[in-house]
Amino acid sequence: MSAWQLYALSGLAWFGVGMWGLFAHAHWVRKILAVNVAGSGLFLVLAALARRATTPAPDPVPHALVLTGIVVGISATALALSVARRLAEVEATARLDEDATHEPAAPPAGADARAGGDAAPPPAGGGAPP
Amino acid sequence: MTALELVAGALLCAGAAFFLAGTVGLLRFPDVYTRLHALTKADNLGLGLIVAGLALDAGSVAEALQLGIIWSLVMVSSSLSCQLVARAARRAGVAPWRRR
Amino acid sequence: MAELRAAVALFLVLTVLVGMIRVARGPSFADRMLVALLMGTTGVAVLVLLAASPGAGALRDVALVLSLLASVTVVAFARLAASGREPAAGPAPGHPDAPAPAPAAATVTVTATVTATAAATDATAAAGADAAAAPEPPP
Amino acid sequence: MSAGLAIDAALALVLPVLAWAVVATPDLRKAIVLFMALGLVAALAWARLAAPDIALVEAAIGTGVTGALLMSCVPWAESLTPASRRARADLALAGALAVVACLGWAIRALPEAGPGLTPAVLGALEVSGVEHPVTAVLLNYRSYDTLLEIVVLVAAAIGIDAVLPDDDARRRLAPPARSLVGVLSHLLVPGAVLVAGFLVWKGAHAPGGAFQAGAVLAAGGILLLFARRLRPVPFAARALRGALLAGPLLFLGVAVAPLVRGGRLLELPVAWAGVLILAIETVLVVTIAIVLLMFFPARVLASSRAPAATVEDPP
Repeated sequence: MSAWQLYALSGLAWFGVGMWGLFAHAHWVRKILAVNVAGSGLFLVLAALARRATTPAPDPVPHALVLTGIVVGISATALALSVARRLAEVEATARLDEDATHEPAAPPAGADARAGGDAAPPPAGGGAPP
Repeated sequence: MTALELVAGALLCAGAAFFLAGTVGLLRFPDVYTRLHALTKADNLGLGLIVAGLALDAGSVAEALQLGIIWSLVMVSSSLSCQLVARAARRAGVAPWRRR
Repeated sequence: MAELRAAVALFLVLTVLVGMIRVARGPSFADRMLVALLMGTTGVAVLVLLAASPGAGALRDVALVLSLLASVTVVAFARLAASGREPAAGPAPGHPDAPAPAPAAATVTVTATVTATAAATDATAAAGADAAAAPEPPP
Repeated sequence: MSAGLAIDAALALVLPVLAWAVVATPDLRKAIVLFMALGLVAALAWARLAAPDIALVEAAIGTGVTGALLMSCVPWAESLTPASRRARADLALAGALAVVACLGWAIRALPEAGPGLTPAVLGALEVSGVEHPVTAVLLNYRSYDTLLEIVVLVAAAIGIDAVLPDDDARRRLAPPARSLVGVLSHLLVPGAVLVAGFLVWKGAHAPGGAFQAGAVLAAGGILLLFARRLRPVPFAARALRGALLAGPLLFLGVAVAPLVRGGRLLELPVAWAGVLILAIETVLVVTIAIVLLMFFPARVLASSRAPAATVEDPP
């Protein structure tokens, strides 16, 4: 097996792991992280393919593509994380309103869908007395 | 193999030994503050010895100079980073280890 | 000499991999950051070793950039991420293996502190304590 | 087996394992550190694959920007509700395997070895205005990629400002004070500016260029932001908008100019190509650095939305 095949296989496995994480995780930040993992795996595949060139230096076109990909990837990641953060902010306020007015003593319903994190109050943690 | 190469090789091996020591310390020491202590040896001496070994048979003065710059940058950032990590650990309430 | 350089580089790569055990064990976030610090320095060492081969001089620039920027993540860690309390052991919320959260697990512990030293400017309030309500005692 | 091959084998083996650890660990903080470790090991893989340009970008963006970005998630990410109901693990596995199988089949279908596009790239290097093939591809042969990439970057900055607007007067940041981070920024930021300039200049004939330089410059700016020596500039500021748009506009101008004389879009005149590429790259460095800095608005730096709680020393 030549070196490029080794790295291409490795990148392929890496990419697959990232894709699995993307599908399997329910948490937004973990999904974003997994997409990044998958993307980096693809970059490794591309860089490995560049080594197929019979010339002494590797093929510069895949390298340029990977450079573009890395920069686009970080900006997409930053945007996605901002949206997730905003979501967290909106969610926190919405949850408090709900607690205060509507469901003062309901047990946390749909627990696996709304795993609220141990730092934040659970969806209905008692709330204010009506 | 000339004497210069011999010295350079010895320096490289010594540097690698310090990196090994840093890793072992990171794994074996009991708390975050003592592990910091192990880490800085690898940062300062390990990289320093490797840089010195490489600079000895560097192709040009500019190359050796760049190696020196890299080492000093690592010294600056590692010494300050270690302080930051230690303070952060203290603020987060990580208690120092005591012999029982 | 080239063979020795490659051997030392291989050795350093292996120490990095062994060091990952500390990431797995933790226990605190700071411990894991230490591994990241050591890995950064080891990466610099490997890069300068590889850069000594003919035609690979550009890798020395990579080492330069790495050594210059190694502290940025640590600074962000100290300013933003370090002051939160460590999450409880076990799978975190949102993970496929996470159990349903206990309803009374909402103890917001504020562990950030303003020390009298230079850390006084660290405006990082307790991470994770950003839900503005005081937690209720469990029913 | 030579030591070089052993390094290749170790890297190729450990990268997927590390990726699996990032994805599978239940602890978000651990996942973040592992992700940074993955980037670092990947930089070594780029180095072994004779791709110093990629290694440079990975080092600059990975250590200078991504790490700080992920750290800024830690305060809030653990309280975020998951996106949907838990996905079925078997379906996730099947989906991932299907995608990997398609990709693997495509790679198998490729010829074992061939010249690739290298002869074409090297053949036109004379008229490209630069001596480094990757820079020639990025800023001459396929410059529409780069142009659109800059547009994507600016769009991301606009999107972040739309999602996390800095309209809240409560979010005044503490003034600068003597601190370790301040000392660090004093020592390192001048170096970052120098290295950024060095990389732009070097990009014409060796690995380096606008992205690397922009990322290094931005990392210096991030240090200044954390040291409170640089305020996050509100997006409404005219100077910021001007600087942000300078890169894409100059690039567009250079792209459209040949049309006036009956040429084709993005066709660089041979005599001027070198100068134009250097000019575009220099302005792009500023745009890229500003965009990367806009990933850290005041809201992120203030780190917490509630006013600082009363805090005490841990016992």
